[in-house]
Parts: sequence; structure tokens; C-alpha cells
Amino acid sequence: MALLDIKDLKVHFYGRSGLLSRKKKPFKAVDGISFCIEEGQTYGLVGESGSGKTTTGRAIIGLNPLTSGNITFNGRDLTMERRRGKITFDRNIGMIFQDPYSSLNPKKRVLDIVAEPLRNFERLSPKKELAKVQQLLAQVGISADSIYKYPHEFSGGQRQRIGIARAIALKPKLIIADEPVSALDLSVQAQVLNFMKDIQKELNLSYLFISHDLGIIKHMCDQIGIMYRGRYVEQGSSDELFSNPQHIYTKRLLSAIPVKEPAEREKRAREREAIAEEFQTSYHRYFDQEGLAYPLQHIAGTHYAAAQGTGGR
Amino acid sequence: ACSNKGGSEPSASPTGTTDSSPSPSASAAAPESNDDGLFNVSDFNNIKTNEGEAIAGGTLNYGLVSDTPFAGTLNFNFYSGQPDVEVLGWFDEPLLTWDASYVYTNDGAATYEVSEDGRTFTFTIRDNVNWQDGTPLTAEDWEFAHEVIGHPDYDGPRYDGGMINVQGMAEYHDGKADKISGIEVLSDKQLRITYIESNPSLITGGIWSYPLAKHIFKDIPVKEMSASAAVRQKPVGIGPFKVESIVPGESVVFVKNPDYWRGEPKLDKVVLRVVNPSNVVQEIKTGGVDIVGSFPVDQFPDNAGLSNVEWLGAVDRAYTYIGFKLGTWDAAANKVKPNPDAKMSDVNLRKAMWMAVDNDAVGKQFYNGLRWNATTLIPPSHPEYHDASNPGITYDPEAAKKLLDDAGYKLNGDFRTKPDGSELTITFISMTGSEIAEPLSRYYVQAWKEIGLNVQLEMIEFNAFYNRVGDTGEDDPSVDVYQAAWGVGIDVDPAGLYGREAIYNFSRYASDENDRLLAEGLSEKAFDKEYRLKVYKEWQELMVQEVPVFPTLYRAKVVPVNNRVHNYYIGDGTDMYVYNIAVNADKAIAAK
Amino acid sequence: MQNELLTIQHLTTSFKIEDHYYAAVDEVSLSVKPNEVVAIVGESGSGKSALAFSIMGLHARAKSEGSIAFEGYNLNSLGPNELNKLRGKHIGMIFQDPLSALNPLMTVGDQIQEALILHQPNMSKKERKRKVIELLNSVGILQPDVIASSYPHELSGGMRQRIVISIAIANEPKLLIADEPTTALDATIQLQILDLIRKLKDDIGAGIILITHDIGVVAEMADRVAVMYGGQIVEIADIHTLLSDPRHPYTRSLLRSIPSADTPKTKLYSIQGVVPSLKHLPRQGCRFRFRIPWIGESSHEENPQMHELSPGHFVRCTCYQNFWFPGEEDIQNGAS
Amino acid sequence: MPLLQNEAFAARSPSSLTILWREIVRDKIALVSLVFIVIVTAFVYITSLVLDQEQIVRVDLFALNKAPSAEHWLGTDYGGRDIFGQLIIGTRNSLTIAFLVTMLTGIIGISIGVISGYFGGMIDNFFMRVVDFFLILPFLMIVIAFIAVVPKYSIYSFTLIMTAFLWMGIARLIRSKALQERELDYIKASRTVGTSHAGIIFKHVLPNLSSIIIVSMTLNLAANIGLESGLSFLGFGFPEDTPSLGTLVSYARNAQTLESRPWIWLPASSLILVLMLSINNVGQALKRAADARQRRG
Amino acid sequence: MGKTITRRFGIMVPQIILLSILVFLLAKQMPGDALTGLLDPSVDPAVIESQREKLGLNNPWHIQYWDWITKAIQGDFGQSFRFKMPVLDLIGERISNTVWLSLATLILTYLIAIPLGITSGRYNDTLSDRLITGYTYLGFAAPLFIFALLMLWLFGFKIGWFPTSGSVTPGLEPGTLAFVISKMYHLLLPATSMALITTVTTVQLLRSEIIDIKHRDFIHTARAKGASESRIYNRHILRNALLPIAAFFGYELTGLIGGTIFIESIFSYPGMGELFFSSILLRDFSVMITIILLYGIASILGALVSDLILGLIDPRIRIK
Ligand SMILES: Nc1ncnc2c1ncn2[C@@H]1O[C@H](COP(=O)(O)OP(=O)(O)OP(=O)(O)O)[C@@H](O)[C@H]1O
Ligand SMILES: Nc1ncnc2c1ncn2[C@@H]1O[C@H](COP(=O)(O)OP(=O)(O)OP(=O)(O)O)[C@@H](O)[C@H]1O
Ligand SMILES: [Mg+2]
Ligand SMILES: [Mg+2]
Repeated sequence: MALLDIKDLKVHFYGRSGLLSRKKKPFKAVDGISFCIEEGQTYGLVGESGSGKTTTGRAIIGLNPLTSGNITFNGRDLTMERRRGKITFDRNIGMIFQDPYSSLNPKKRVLDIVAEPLRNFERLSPKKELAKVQQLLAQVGISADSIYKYPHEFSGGQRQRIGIARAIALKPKLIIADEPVSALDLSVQAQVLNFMKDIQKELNLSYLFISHDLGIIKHMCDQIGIMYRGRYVEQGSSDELFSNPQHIYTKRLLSAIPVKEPAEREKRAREREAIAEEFQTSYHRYFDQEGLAYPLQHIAGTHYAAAQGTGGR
Repeated sequence: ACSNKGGSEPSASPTGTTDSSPSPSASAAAPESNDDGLFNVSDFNNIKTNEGEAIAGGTLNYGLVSDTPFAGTLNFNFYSGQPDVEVLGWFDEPLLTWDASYVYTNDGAATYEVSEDGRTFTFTIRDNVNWQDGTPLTAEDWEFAHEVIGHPDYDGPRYDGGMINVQGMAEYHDGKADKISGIEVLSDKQLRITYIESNPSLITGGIWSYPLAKHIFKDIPVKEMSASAAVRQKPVGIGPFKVESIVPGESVVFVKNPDYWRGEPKLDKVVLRVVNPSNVVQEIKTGGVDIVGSFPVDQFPDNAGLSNVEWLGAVDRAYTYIGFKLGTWDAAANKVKPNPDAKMSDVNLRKAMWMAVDNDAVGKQFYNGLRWNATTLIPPSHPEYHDASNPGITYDPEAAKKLLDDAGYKLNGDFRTKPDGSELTITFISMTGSEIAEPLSRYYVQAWKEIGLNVQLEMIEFNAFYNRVGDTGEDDPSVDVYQAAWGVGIDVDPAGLYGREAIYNFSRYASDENDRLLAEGLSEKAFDKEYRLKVYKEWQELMVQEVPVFPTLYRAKVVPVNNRVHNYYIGDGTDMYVYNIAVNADKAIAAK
Repeated sequence: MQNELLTIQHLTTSFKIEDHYYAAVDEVSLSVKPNEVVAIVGESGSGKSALAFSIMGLHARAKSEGSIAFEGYNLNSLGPNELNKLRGKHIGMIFQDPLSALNPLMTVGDQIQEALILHQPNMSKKERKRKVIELLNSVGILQPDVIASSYPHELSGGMRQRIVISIAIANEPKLLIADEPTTALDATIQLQILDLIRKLKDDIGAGIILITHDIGVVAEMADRVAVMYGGQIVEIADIHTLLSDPRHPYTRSLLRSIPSADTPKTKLYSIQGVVPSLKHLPRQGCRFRFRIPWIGESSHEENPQMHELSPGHFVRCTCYQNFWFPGEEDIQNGAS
Repeated sequence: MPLLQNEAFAARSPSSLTILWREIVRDKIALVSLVFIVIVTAFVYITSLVLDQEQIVRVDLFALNKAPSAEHWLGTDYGGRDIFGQLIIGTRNSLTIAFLVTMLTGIIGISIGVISGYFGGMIDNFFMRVVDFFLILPFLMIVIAFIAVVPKYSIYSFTLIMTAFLWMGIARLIRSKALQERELDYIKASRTVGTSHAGIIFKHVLPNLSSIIIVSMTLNLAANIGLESGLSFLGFGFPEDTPSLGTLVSYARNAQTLESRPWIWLPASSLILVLMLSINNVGQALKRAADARQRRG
Repeated sequence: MGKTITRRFGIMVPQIILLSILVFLLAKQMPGDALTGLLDPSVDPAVIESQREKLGLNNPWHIQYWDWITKAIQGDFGQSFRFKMPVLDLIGERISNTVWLSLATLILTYLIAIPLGITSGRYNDTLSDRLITGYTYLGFAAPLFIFALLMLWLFGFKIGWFPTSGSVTPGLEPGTLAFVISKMYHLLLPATSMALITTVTTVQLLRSEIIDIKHRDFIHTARAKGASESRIYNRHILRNALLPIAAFFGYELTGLIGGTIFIESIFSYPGMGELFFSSILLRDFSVMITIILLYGIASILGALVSDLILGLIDPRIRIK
């Protein structure tokens, strides 16, 4: 059984309805997506800006109330709790945020930051707490003497690792990582990615890894879902997707990856042109009237892609 | 302190003041303070000393000293505030004038004859008295004034004791009659009024002598009269000057009324404008105004030596006093209900409190002698009635202490206790809002503390003050002592303030002796002045003995008059008239 | 050499921090030819933007020394009036954040027009309007008249970036400086913008300075690449050489730390430590030495100089000769 | 993994309070101002313990309006009361009022602001309607109307009335900051590790607004010092046995006093001016400090 | 736009009703009433009592309130007891003075604030900036009334350049040029005195806005286009910097209301402030309530105007 099972998840936002203004049409940020994450696996979520990746992640942990759909985690049905927008705390889910600067309270010492979950759920003596925090910091590779420092005394990568220490303090099974490295410099980015992999092995973690950098996604993920305007257009293992993209949107996304070899510029440019043209001509085959993707269809193995409509042929 | 003048009769003087009493002295120069910086009202002139030759015409600038704009109810029949009177005085006047002892004379626009029983008056209006719009003034106008004031819809404050004294007025007011039976128009210029009761105060201010121009007001519903343009924008009177233009609340320009019945005024123009009390000195110094209606007495000493003005002074018809709560108001019976167990009911305590305060020093120090120790409840503004031989109770703290000791108020620590040994805390309330009210009140508290009385002061604003002393009949039981001031009517009769049936008798004092004296003061016999003098002398004596209230200070008023002004005067009975006022130069003189 | 469009020599730009001047751009020399894309890469804080701003003369309170020769002028010593005649006309600049780079209170059409008004005052109003439409067309905007009368906040990020570009190219500049033009954008939109810049280069033949920290973008666009570290250029070479034969330890580390869709899921390389802040930057010796402490001090030059390894390929400091990645001690010269 | 701490991060981190403090110490004018405020405050509170207040407000008939002398350092007022003593007690009273009003408006404003901003939605809607309502009230007039109602007008009733109509400014400020704050990831991070709303408000939101709170309370304090003097001037001051700076200043309403007895109103006016200037200086320095910190990120 | 305005008016109604209830309750709580001051021993207390009855002063507050509000809705705000005239007429007489004073002050405020703010913001940390900043600090700290008193004393009396009281020279025909000039002349000193103090917040705001904006990216864009400094300030910085000032306009109005009360009292300028005072002292409740309501409405309208201006100049704020 999968660790996390999402079925037909929908998150709709309603415009602010004040006393005197009428309700507007809901904005469908996430509009019916389903996926599972197996234990110890990394599941990648890709898509362009605004496609609903963050919203999905936040709905799972409870920061955005669900509109409909089911969430089963670790054999437990979280749906009702999440509908009410409650974070009835499940210590088995943690979250890492995109911005290592804003996700750590600048006024708190590292000790307080990392100990926060412990203080909430495990009543430890100060001594034990300190030991635990030190152990966690050691785990993320931050020297124990940093415990009384403040976040701004650390580099972006270090901060991100402090964030991870906080996320793993309660030994979660799943960590939702929302663009954990996109705010970081190249070299630091590598640090964090490496570290995330290490700790995954060590703690048998699962990740929901959200990013729009396909390079990173491919580097990190076992399974990948590709989102477009709140829906899935394609889903499958890393290999399946990268070697055999089915949906035109996936293809276009892949073709946008910059070349590595300057020599290939010409070739790549021609490929891109071809895909762009295909995107234009066969748009209606892949998207409905509202420009949304059709439901997924099984392709092979774990590979699914949005069905093709009748518009084109 | 807020002075609520007793008399209903507005002043006839253009200065609109309610003071009086020609000062006995006639020294020509500006008064000098004596060695210790004190002034004495008797050293002031109340008529301007003329210098040089008056020019023909000219414009006089008059400062109406007030920190609020004038309300603009410019008709004697409707006005209610002091500022408006000052405006009114320039363009309107009563038909009757009075002499130095406030008795109606026959020098005014109308003359009168009294019947044998003193109740029926026949008035004759002079032929040349016209409204400023040219319409002759008639007896009907006078009758009309009574009808309007007595009308149920009338919203002004003139429906008072004097009005009700007109025969048939009450019936008319209640709607039971459509004519006032006591008023009879004999001819265009002749009117007869019959009063219910005749007493000495009827001929000192008991007659309503302000006509209302019927040809202007007859079509205006009574309810709307006071707000009408005829009152507010284009008022018409019979006085020496006519209203030319009004800037509401701030200024009025008058031009002379060549048709004035006494003769053509000397000035061409009078410009009246409101001057804030805090700027008045500057305005006078710079010659911005020639004269002012009133002058803050505390600013006088510093400016006594101004080179461009002469200071006129007169005794004010008012006094400050301290009252003791001796009972409550019985609303059902409509009379005072003395409470013999009141905290202040021991006359020795009250006397001691009077003895403890040095009003002489207060007058000298706070007012440089322009207010001085008061002795009796009839002030020297009524020189005949004021009993100068009665010293009141004089300052003597040692005697006060002894008096209290003897009366059983024993010193226990800092303060004295009641004769029964319980604690004695006296609540004293006083009004905020006047220049010196606060230190003065505190001084009294200190003085009482000196003789061992624990007096707690509360300074409150005037609405709250009168509410607590009981102006609606509900006395606040927590108040024991209060400080207030009264203006005195032009008739001396004090019954409105000290009678058993007077709601304004805030001390709630009543005694048979008091009732008797007050009644006798208004009796038939009192038409005999000597008798009346004797009665009020006795009354003053009684009040000093009983001390339901004790007077603290008498007052003088002083006003500066620019040296270019001729024939200006303050007070009544001076034989001077507004139309004679003149100037000797085009421009006011500025101070050096 | 004479066909260089821009030649920067020994440019040093310093900022005042707490009463001391610290150089954010330190002795940088660089040249750009017409129709050439020179990319500048480097970590955040390495001085890329500071360099671009120096060329444009946009620094309000900085001290700038050295020469920036452009068409016979030394930009670094021009008065504001003369500079204004060049800026926007011969030199255009594209900014990193397209939202904040546009005045929120003016329609984008007016903002483009402003560039025309300033340098082609004789143009009639009508002509200008036509030109704006033309420019918007050329940057691939489909409804130019609608867009021209919109305000920046009404447009998407990609659209805004196109507007910023059309402002920069309004007067067909000879030099275009693009400071991270795609960092804020999605991969697909990034691609469109890059295409656009390339097209411009081809159309007007301008020289382009492309600032980025994305090696992918460099590989897509650049003819020559300068790598900056700590305010200095540490390596400069043509694109092929740099990607195939990087020498400076920093360049090599950088290239090794990129995860990409093509590389296997091996461990990525990460550089130790962080870029020091301006104030704490080591000013003596090789600036990178603290981040490769396993290389002995002796490998570094005392006063690191640029060494020309092959024509056009310069590397700073001699430490490159002795650099090896930790754990790969045996391979002395090895990367990619 | 070997780690290298860069010297850039070596310095011991200062808390936001120490940063503010440091900034003040660096700013000479602000430092002088702060020292001045502390000295005045200390002096005034300590001396007023020693001074016999009853003696000071004692009316002395024989020393009215006396110019400064050895006996009365700053002369006397129209009740013969010592100005110097009144100045000290008045300053104490005025400072007390200003402190109280600042504190109370602070507490109310911060509570409402934080609750409103943090929770948002209907709660925010409700509180903002309330704030809107208070904002349309013509402050001075309503306050005067309230003063007319209050039976016993004292420092405390004054403080309460003022507080009732002055809490909105800080509430709006705190609300808008809290709105921004709650969108920051570390608040969400706290939620994901199970911290309660109250916990987040007290442990995260408020501490992070502390510098803004300090700055705005300081600036409010400066503004509040002038509050009472304006009302005194209009004739709604305290009774004279409660000396205040405003009472002393409002004596200047009398032209005579304004022109020829400057010792009565000038010291109090100058003191108000200098106190407000000083507190404002400190406040502005704090503001700069808080801003700079934000810029540094 | 029309919709916003109607919606705002919709919110305004309950606010104003609430305000009127509050003020009514306050009025009821005040000791005394309009007849308290009428202490005349020769007037029978029964007559006064019957007047009280006639004026409805003896009714419970909610009945008085109901009477009042039903009439008020029809535009009848009652009668002033002191002035014996309809409240609206009375206010009509006074309001023009206050409006002129406020308007003159407002104009002067901006006339002073904008050049000073620009100088200070543009050349920040120069000598002139320091002088201006010093002035703003002083202006912030100086009590308005002391400053105004000194101005009156100096320019009104000592030097004598300006009239010292009133709103117009007596005797001028309304509508004539001389009348208008005299009005302006009387306004000048009070308005300047007030503007010099109230302007400091605007100067400070403008300065900090300019300093903030001149470091924004779009200013770099403008520079990179080759725009001259003056163009950058006039075209780009100023408009953006004026936004918050426009947003502040509503509050500026509310602030003015407070200030004019002082100024009117010092310069004996008959306006609403004085009217309010005397009506509260003399318990002329109908006047008092109407004035407070009027000011309440003025501040709502001020805020609305602010929003409308903001909506007009800031395209990001859409007004439907
Ligand atoms: N609280 C909210 N209220 C209304 N709309 C929201 C809310 N949160 C997100 N949205 C909208 O939902 C859509 C999806 O947002 P989401 O943040 O999930 O996208 P994303 O894929 O994470 O994009 P990015 O790559 O930019 O982070 C966006 O259009 C966003 O504007
Ligand atoms: N106006 C300034 N005052 C002081 N220091 C500055 C200023 N502008 C930039 N710096 C500093 O100069 C250094 C170089 O900054 P620059 O913006 O050029 O870096 P960058 O390479 O563009 O980085 P990024 O990739 O983050 O844009 C940094 O340390 C920065 O903090
Ligand atoms: Mg996201
Ligand atoms: Mg940059």
C-alpha cells in the first residue's frame, strides 16, 4: 500500500466574499489530481508557474483546505480534517519551504527553531531536548555549537538544512519539499540536493518534491507528475517521461531545457520549432475548450498521459 | 464666576452694560494707583473727559469683548445673551428711561402717569418717535410686544414675573383669552397697562418698555420670529444708529439715524466688532478699537498707564458669594424645605467660615482693589440701600477658631470634628471658567484649613455646577458649600434669590423673619422709601446674623476709552446720551 | 582590436560601507564586439550587476575607476548630459525583475515611447505610436495596441520582460546589456525570451552582455563567457573552450554542481562555504582559496594574475594547475 | 561533510533589541536625546517624590505673578504658586499620561491588530469595520464631549478617554504587518509542526513585530505628550491641583501672560518642545534602524 | 466607479447612525441642558419647566433620538436653542468660514510640503535636507496653538501686517471684489500658521517616499533610457511619491478639522469650532450633534475622495 494516496484532489479558491459583494466563480487551482507516493520514494511535481504545485503540497499538509477528493496517508484517512483546513497534526508529514530566508523566524535561535515541533509534541526535559536538537543538527551537518545562533548567521544552504532538521525532528515518513533549492545559488543547491538524498536513505523518507526545474526533478525523482493549470497532463517514472513523453505539453517542457553543448544549439532550435509548431496545430487535440487537459489514460507501466480529444482528427 | 444678573431689564446704555451708580468723584485725570499698586473704583470717572474739539461726523470703532461670536438675536424682545445686548444698544432703546436710583423718568421716548392705586399706567409716546424705516411708532407696537411675549409659541426668555403681573396676561398665555385684558390702546400714541399688583419694584424695572414693530412682524408666526430676517439680518429699532450691514457673529456696521427723536447723532458711523478677551489689550493699544464693552479686570493693572486711553470705572451691580446648603427644594410644595440637621446648619460654623477668609486681601491681591471685601447682600451699586454701616463679619481667624471651639468643633489632629465627635468633611464646589476662579477657591479652602476645617474642593463646569446646587430643584446632597455670583436687579428686592418660594435660593434657607422682611420690602408701605430702606437694612443685618450665604466680593468694572472720544459714559443716570458721542480726530490714537 | 564595440579596462567599482570603500567590481577588463554575446556568470554577489550598472553609469553612490571605452567615449568620465545621450540610444539595458523595472503608473506604451521621445525628438506622435506597435510586434506581442495601453501590473511576467526588452531596443542600440533577463521566468518563457534576444542580435547586429548564473542559458546563447568570483573575472574564454575545458577551480566546481536532465543520478558536487560579503571578501591573494582549502597555499599566486592558456582563454591565479576535486586526488587535471 | 564557517558569520548575533540599541548609540543626536529623556524622567519622578505637592499648589495671595527669584526659581503664577514645582510635577503628570495612553493604546491596538491581521477573514472584517467607525469620529470633538460627561476629571479618566479614541492607528499598523507576517513561510512552517495559533502569535508574530511596535510606540509617546496641552488650551484641562505641562502652557492664552510673564508658559512650552523632539529623535532613529534591518533582510 | 461610491455610501449610513446614537447618548449624559444657564429669578421655574417639556428635554433619550432622527432624515436637524434658528441655517452661516480656512490651509500645506519634500528627498543628506528635516521635527514637536499665538502676536499686533480677528472687514458688500480680497486677507495669517505646522507630516512622508522610490528599479530603467534627472523626478518619481500623499488626503482633512478648532479660537475666526464649543458649553445639543455628524460625514467623504483620487492616479487600484 502506498504511503500517501491522493484521489481526485480539488482545491478551489473563492474570491473574497464580503458582506456586500457577491460570490465569484471559484478559481480552480487544483482540479482533480490523483497520485500515490510509495515509501522511500521521491515523487516529483513539475509544471509552469501557477499550475497548482504548491497548492497541492499545501493541501496535503493542511495549509489549504480541500474542496473535494480524498487523502489517505499511512493508512489513515485525512480527508475530513483537511476539508476543514485543519492541521490535525500528523507528525509523519513534514514540510520544507522554498525560501530558506523567510521560512526561519529571524528572531529565533536555531535551538528554538528546531525544538519547536519537539516542544509541541514531546515533552522533553530541557537537557534531553538539547541533546535531541544537537543530534538533529549533527544529522543535517550543522555543528552543534551553532545551536545558539540566529538564522541570519547562516548561508542559504545551511538555513535550508536547518529547515530540514526541523522537518525531520519528529521522524516523519513524508516530507513535502516545495522548490527547496530554487532560491539557492548553484553550488549551494547541490549541497542541499545531496543532503536530501542522504537523509532519505538514512531515514527511509518519502519526498513530494516540487520544482519547475526539470534537471533537478530528473536528478531527484522516481516518479513524476506534470501539472498544467490544475490538472495532470502526464505521469510516470522518470525514465518513462524523459525518454517517451506523450503529451504535447510535456514535450514542450522538455524541449525548453537549455542545451548543454553549444554545438547542439542549431539542432535543438530545430527540434523546438517543430514542437512549437505541433503545439500550435494540435492544441485542440490535447486541450478542451477551456484549455484544460483531458483525463489521464494509461500508457504503459506507471506511465499515464492525458487523453487526446477529438478536436484534431 | 458666572454672573446671572437678577433684573430682567436690559440696560439702556449703548455699552449694554448692567452697571450703574454715578461715581461720586469727578477727578479729571486717569486714576492712579496708590502706593501699594491698588486702585479704588471711587477714583474713576464714569464719563469721558473730553479733550480738544470734536469733529463733525467720524467713525467710532467699538469692540465687543467676547470669546464667542454674538448670537445675532437682534431684538430686545427675543435676545438672550449678553453679547447681543451690546449690539442692540446702538440701534434700539427702551421707551422709558430711568434715573440714578432706577426709577422710571419721563425723559424717554415715552412718558407715563400712574393711577392712584399704582396699578394702572398710561403711557404717551412722543410724536417724533419713528421706526428707522420711517414708520411712526405706535401704541399698538407696544401692545404687540406684550402679545408676542405672552404667546404660547414665544421661545424667548422674557415671559417673566413682570409680564405675568400684567392683568390678563396669564389667561392670554394659557389661551383662555385672545386679548390681554390689562392692555388698552387708547390712541396711536397712547397705551394703558393695568398690573395685578403694585409694589415698589414695578416702577424700577417692572414695565416692559420695548415695542415690537407690528408692521414688520405681524405676518410672521410667533414661533418663527426669533429666527426671522427682521431680527437677524435687517433689524429695525428706534435708536440713534441704524444697522447698515451685519457679518453674522462678528461685526456690525451702523450709520447714523438722522431722524432720531432726540436729534441727529454726531457720529456718522459706528463699527462694532467682536474682540477676543485675550486680544483686547492689543486692540486698544493699537487703536484698533476706540472703546470696548467690557474689559477683563485682571488685565487692568498692567495697562493702567496706557497713554492713548482714559479709563472709566463704575461699581458693578453684582457680587460674589459663598453659600451653605441648609436644606432641599420641595418640588411638590414649590418651596424651600430647610433641614435643621444639615451639615452646615450650625450658624457658628458658617460664621467661623466667613471669619476665616480675608476678602480684603483677596480683593487687593487678585484684583488690585477693583474687587473688594463685601459686607452685605445688597451691593454698593445701590448706594441708598447698601448698608455701609454694617461691617458684615470681619476677617479674624483667631476668633473663628474660638467660635468653633466653643461650638464643640474640637480639633482632632489637623482637622476639627463635629460636636458629636464624628468626622467633619465639607464639600465645596465652585465653577471653572473664569480667570481667577480656581486660585480663589483654593485660597478659601486653605483659609478654612487654617481654622481646622477639612474642606474638599471640586471645580466643575457651570452646567454641572448649577445642576448640583439644584437649579432644577434637585439638590445634590453631597454639596455643602458653593461659590457663585449674582447680578443684582435694578430693583433691590432680593426675594427672587432668598425667598422661601425661590428655586434659586440655592442655600435653601428660610425663616419667618426672612419671610417677613422680604414681604415688607414689597408691601404698600414700602412705597415710602425711608420705610423700605429700613426694612432692607434689617434684612441685611439678618443675613449677616444668620449667614445662609455670605458675600465675598463686590466688583467694579473699568473700560478704556480712546482719547479721541467725546461724551462717552458708562452706568445709568448720567444724563448723557448715545447720540452725543463724538470723536475729535479721524483715527484712533495709538499707544506710545 | 579596433572593431571592439566596448572595451572595459581595469574597472573598479567600490561601495561605501560604514565609511570605507569596498570594491564590488575589482580590476575587471572585458571587451565586446558587435554581434557578439558575452556572458558573465558567477554566484550571487560576485559583482555581475555591479559591473553592468557601472557600464550604464547607474550607480548613484559608488566610486568607479578605470576606463569604459564605447565608441570613442569613456563612459566612466562622461557628464550626466552626455551619458544621457548615449544611454537608451546606443546602449540599452534589460533588467532582472521585469515588474519592478517598469513604472507602475504609466502605460507600457508610454514607457516605450519615452525612450523614443528622448532620443528621436523629431518623430511625430503618430510615427512614435506606429513605432511602438512595431516594437511590440517585433518582441512577439500579439495584440500590440491593446498591450500598449495596459499597465505593467496587468501583464504576465513574460509579457513584462518583453516590454522591458522593447524599451531597451527602441532606439536600436549598438550594445545591449541583459542582467539576468530570465531568472524570474519559467523554462518555456525563458526560452522565448532567449530566442527573442538572439533574434535581436541577428537583426540589429548589437553586441550583447548577458549576465546570468544559469549555465544552461550560457550554453544556449553565449559566444564568449566570463566567470566572475568575488568581483573579479577568474576565467574568460569562448563558450566551447569554457564548457569543454574549464580551468579555474571555481568554473570547474560550478559546472560540476549542475544537475541536469542528461547526467546520471550521481552525487552532485558542491562548493564548500559561501561567497563572502563585500566587506569580508579576502582582498589579498586568490579569492577562491578559502573554498578549496585542501589545495595548499603555495599553489596560489600571491597576487593572482590572468594567464592566457590559449588565445582568448584567460585564467586567474595559478591554483588551477594544482586543483583537484576532493576524493579524486589521482586525477590531477581532470574534469569533464 | 566538512564545514567552514565564514568569518562573515562569526560575529555573535544581536537580537533586534540590541540592534535598535546599537543604532541609537551610533546616532549621536538620538543618543543625546535619549540621555536627556532619561535624565528628565528620572529627575522629575524622583524630585516629585521629595516635593510637597500640596505646598506647590498652595495659593499664596501675596506672591501672585512674581518674576523668577531665589525663592521661586521660575516665578509664580496668578495664584502665587511656584512654577518650578508645578513644572516638575506637571512634567511628571504629563509624562505619566503619555506613558499610560501609549501603553493602553498599545495593548489594545496590538491585540486587535494582531488578532485581526493574523486570523483575517470575518474577524478581520469585523474589527476593521470597528476601526473604520472610530476613524470617522472627529477626535477632538468627541473627546471634548466625553470630558463634558465625565463627572470627575482626573488623570485616569483623561487617559481612558484618550485611549478609547487613539488605539486605531497602532491597530491598523499592526494589522497590516501581521497580515504580511502571516504570509511568511516561517509562520506556515510553525503550523506544519503543530504549533497552535496562540503559540504562533506569541512566539512568532509578536516578537517579529517588536521593532515596529517599539518604533511606533515611541513615536506615539512623542505625539501623546502634546495631547493634554491642546485640551488644556481649549479649556478642558485638569483642575489646577493637578499641575500639568498643558495647564502651564495654556496660561499663555492670557495676552498679558503671553507678553509679559514668559516665565509661566515658556519653560513648559520649551520642555514640551524639547521632550517631543527628543522622543521623536529617538523614535526616528529606531525607525531607521528597523528599516535598515529590513533592507539587510 | 459609481458602484464603489454607492457601496461606500451604503457603509456610511450605518456608521453615521451609530455615530448619531453615540453622540445622543453622550449629550444625554451631560449634566444640565440648554435651559440650565437661564438663571433668572424673575422667571417662574414653571415657565422654564414648561419650556423643557415643550422642547422634549424630559423624554427618555431613545424617544428624543427617534424624534430627532425621523426629522433629520427629512433634513430638519432641529432648532438651535441659543441662536433661536434652524441648526442647518446656523451652520450654513458658519461653515463657509471654516471651509475657506480649511481649504486655504490645505492649499498652503501642499504648497509648502511639495517643494520642501522634493528638495529634501531629492538632495537627501545635504545641508538643505538637514534644514528641512530639522524644521519638520520642530514642527512636529511645537504645539500648534503656541505657535499660532506667537504668529498672531508677532504679525498681527507687533508688526501689524494682518488683521487680528474676524473673517472679513466690517461693512463690505458680500460678492464684491473688495469683500473677497478682505476675506482672503483675513485667512492668510491663520491658514499660514496652521499650514506651517500641519505640513510637516506631509513633508516627511514625501521625503521618505522619494528616497524610497529613487532606489527602485524602474528609476534605473528610466535612467537607462537616457532620461535626464529633471525628467526622472518630474515624470517618474514625483507621481509615484504623491500616491501615498493622495491616500493620506482623507486623514489630512480629518486632521484639519482638529486644527481649525484651535486656529478659530486663537484668531477669533467665527467658524464651526467655536460653534461647537459654545454649543457644548451651553448644551445646545441639536447644534452639537449636527456638527459632530457633519464632521463625521466630512471624514468619510475625505476618505472616499482619497480613494477616488488614488483610483484615478494609480492604475493598480481598480475602481469598479
Ligand atoms: N490563497 C489563494 N487564494 C486564491 N488563489 C490562490 C491562492 N493560493 C494560490 N492561488 C492561485 O492558485 C494558482 C496555483 O498556485 P500555486 O502556488 O499552487 O502554483 P505553483 O504551481 O506552485 O506556481 P509557482 O511555480 O509559481 O510556485 C495560482 O494561480 C495562484 O494565484
Ligand atoms: N549599492 C550598493 N551598496 C553597497 N553594496 C552593494 C551595492 N550594490 C551591490 N553591492 C554589493 O556588491 C556585491 C556585488 O553585487 P551584485 O549585485 O553586483 O551581485 P550579482 O553578481 O549581480 O548578484 P546576483 O546574482 O544576486 O544578482 C554584493 O556583495 C552586494 O552586496
Ligand atoms: Mg509554488
Ligand atoms: Mg545581480
